[in-house]
Formats: sequence, structure tokens, C-alpha cells
Amino acid sequence: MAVRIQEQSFDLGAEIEKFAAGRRDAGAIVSFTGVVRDDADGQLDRMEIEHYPGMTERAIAAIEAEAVSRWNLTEALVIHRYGVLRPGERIMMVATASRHRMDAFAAAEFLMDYLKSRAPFWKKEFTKDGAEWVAAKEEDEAALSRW
Amino acid sequence: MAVRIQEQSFDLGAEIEKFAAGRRDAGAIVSFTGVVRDDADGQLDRMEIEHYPGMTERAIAAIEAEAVSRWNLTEALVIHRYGVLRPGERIMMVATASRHRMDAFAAAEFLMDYLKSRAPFWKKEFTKDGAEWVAAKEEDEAALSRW
Amino acid sequence: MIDVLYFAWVRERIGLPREKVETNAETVVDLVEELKAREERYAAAFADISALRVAVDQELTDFSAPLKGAREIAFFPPMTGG
Amino acid sequence: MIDVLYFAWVRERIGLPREKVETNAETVVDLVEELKAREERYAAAFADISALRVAVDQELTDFSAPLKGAREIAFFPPMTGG
Repeated sequence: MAVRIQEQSFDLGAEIEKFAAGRRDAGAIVSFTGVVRDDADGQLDRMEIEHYPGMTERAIAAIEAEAVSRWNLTEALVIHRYGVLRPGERIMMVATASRHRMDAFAAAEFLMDYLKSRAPFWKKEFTKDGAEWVAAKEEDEAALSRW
Repeated sequence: MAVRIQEQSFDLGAEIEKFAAGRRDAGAIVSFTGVVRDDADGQLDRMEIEHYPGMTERAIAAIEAEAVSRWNLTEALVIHRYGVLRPGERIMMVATASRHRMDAFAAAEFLMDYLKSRAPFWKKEFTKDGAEWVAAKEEDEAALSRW
Repeated sequence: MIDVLYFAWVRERIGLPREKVETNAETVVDLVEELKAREERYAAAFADISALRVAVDQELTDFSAPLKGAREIAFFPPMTGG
Repeated sequence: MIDVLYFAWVRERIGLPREKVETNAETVVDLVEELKAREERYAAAFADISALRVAVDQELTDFSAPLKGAREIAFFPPMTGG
């Protein structure tokens, strides 16, 4: 189980390849990658992600531990960036490995739902018209009730 | 939307990297990778996957089209191998891209459930004790009723 | 004449991957009965059709499907892809 | 003395990321009332605490949580990670 919180970019292909390498015990590997989407018709200049150093690592480690207690996982990985990100850049990724696909999928979705609403990150979007903090979505909070 | 049925191996990291490259329109990318699991305590020598050329491509294209009609996808990819595979080798992968994570996850799970039970592939496992066709699992058939 | 294809253990029991069959069978199940009457290996392969699946012209269907106009019939066990 | 941290728009409204606060507040909400009484910028930041989240010693909690023994309190809007 691993958590990496970092400002620099990560190599998506290399990370998934490394995660999957030599996993003879896991038949199923799921990954999720979050990308800075250029929402407002090319208006987005950049996103800035603020986080709470210390709490971020603790919160994500706790979410991972919860996932491991609920599903049969052989490995899990969370990478999440902070700082300045441009449209098209990868914000974060989650990967899960399990013997069976149902567990790998469920754990990855669980990790994502909790990262969205329970890990201390805040996004601010900068367009030529100004800057705005991204509001938490009700649907993201509601998604937690699935688990 | 793309389907590739091939005997040769594929480069997982490179495929996901290529799939994700320049997707400014998709905030969420999900991948599933199936690996030959060494189930019987190191007993598995190899797996042989047979398929039905022609029907395989048609069936998977139809499953992809169904996924596209149900969820808001910007892209989907299915790669599935046939022939001889050794433990640790990657059998197949699915990738989905969408504006939102719920759609990307649901579509990837849907594609996997249908590939399991509706794409014409058959697996045979070879151990030192002999060879056996893998039996379809009731839980895989049951999983289709989710959709 | 119709192309009849066999996959996985159906292919192994019958002993060949495909053959051309002259038939006037109206449905898949009629064709199965004709094949079973031919030789023991067909009877063995088709002993329990609830354990089999069938595709007509590369589309999954059921054993009551009509064969009129069909060019290719395939018999195989439940799929195990993914 | 307790470390009080602010993030995102709470940090922006209050105008600083962290400060040390001398307090005898028994609960988080008591501390919030003390801060609101200080200056307008605090009153603005804490005007609607239902729009805020709080962590005590890096664990999410609620505004009725006791502060006894706490070293670090953080106030911030709902998280938007992932």
C-alpha cells in the first residue's frame, strides 16, 4: 500500500506498468487517472491545488487501510499532486490489484469517492476572467453513502 | 472507440499513456487489466485462449457501442489476446475516458462483465497434471443482470 | 450447404474445427438432432445442449432460432473471456 | 497556545495560513466564537460554519468537538480532491 503526495508530474504509463509488474497473485488491476479538464470552452488557464501537509498523507493512508479491510486487495497505490496544473495534465491516480475484478473495481471507486470528499485538497480554477474555488459537489458527498 | 484482438503481447504502460494523451475533454480515465494469475500454487504452466475470429470483433464492437449509448464516453479501448499466455502475462485490457468518473467506472465494469460472458473466448489451463477448459462462473453470468 | 464451426471442448469432442454440412434443418435444434444421429462423437458433444451456446452468422442466439438464410452456425461452451 | 490553520478561501478571507492562538475554549465552536469576536475578517470567514469543515490534530471532526489536549486545529471548506 503506497501514498505519494507530490508537486511534480508523474509518468502515468510507467506507474501503471510498475504497479502491474510481476503481479502473478493478482488477476485484476484497475486504475483511475484524473485529468485537468478544460471545462469552460478553452477558458481555463490553470488550476491550483492546495493541500494540508501531514493530514493529507494520514487521511489517504486511513482511506487505503479501510479499502484493504473491505476488499481482498494485493496492492493499492494513490498518487496525488498539488500546486499548479494546466489543462491536460494529470492530477492524480489510483491503482488497485486483486485476485478478482469486482474487488479491484469496488476498491478503486471507494478510494476515489473518499479522496474526492475526505482528503484535504482544494482546487482553485484560474481563467482570464478571474479565479474561483471549486465548490464541492453534492453528488460527491452523496456517493459516500454507497459504501 | 477501438477493438484490437491480437496474439502478441501489448505494452500496458504505453497503451494507457497513449489512450490518455491529450484528453483535455475527459477528466476521468479508467483502465482494467487482466493478468494470468498463477492460481494453483505455482502449478499453472500456461493458458491457451481460443477465440472465434470475426465474431469476436463484432461482439466486442457491439458491447462498446452499447456502452457508448449508456454512458457519456469520449473514448473506449478494448485489447484482448488469444493464443498461449504464461503466468504473469497480461491477457487483456479495457480503457474508458469520460468527463466524469462515475461514467468511466461504470462503462469499464460493464465492458468487463460483457467481455467475460458474451465475447467468444475460451480459456484452457495447462498444468503438469493435464489440461482443463476453464468453466464459466455463475457469478459472471449473474453480473450481467446489474446492467 | 452451411458452415458449421466448433470451439473449445465442442471442437475437441467432435474432432474438427469446422465442416460444411448439407442440411434442410429448419432450426438450430433440428440441425443438432441431425448431427447427433450421425456419429457417437456428435452425440457426445451435443448430449446436453443446456451446456452449450450457439451463434448464427456470428450473432448469439438460442437453439430454437431458424436457419433460413444462415451461412454459418457455431457451437461452443459458455464463453470465458476477460 | 494552539496552532490554528486555515485553508482555501478561509485562508484568503482571514489573510493568513496559520497562527498561534491563546485560548481557553472548551470546544471548536467556542474557539470560533472567540475568533469571530476579534475582527471583521474572522467574522466573515466563519459567518456560516455549515459551509466549513474542521480537523483537530489532523482528524476530521465536528464543531462540537472538545479542544482539551489539542495542538492543531484546521478550518477549511469542503474538500475537492481527486
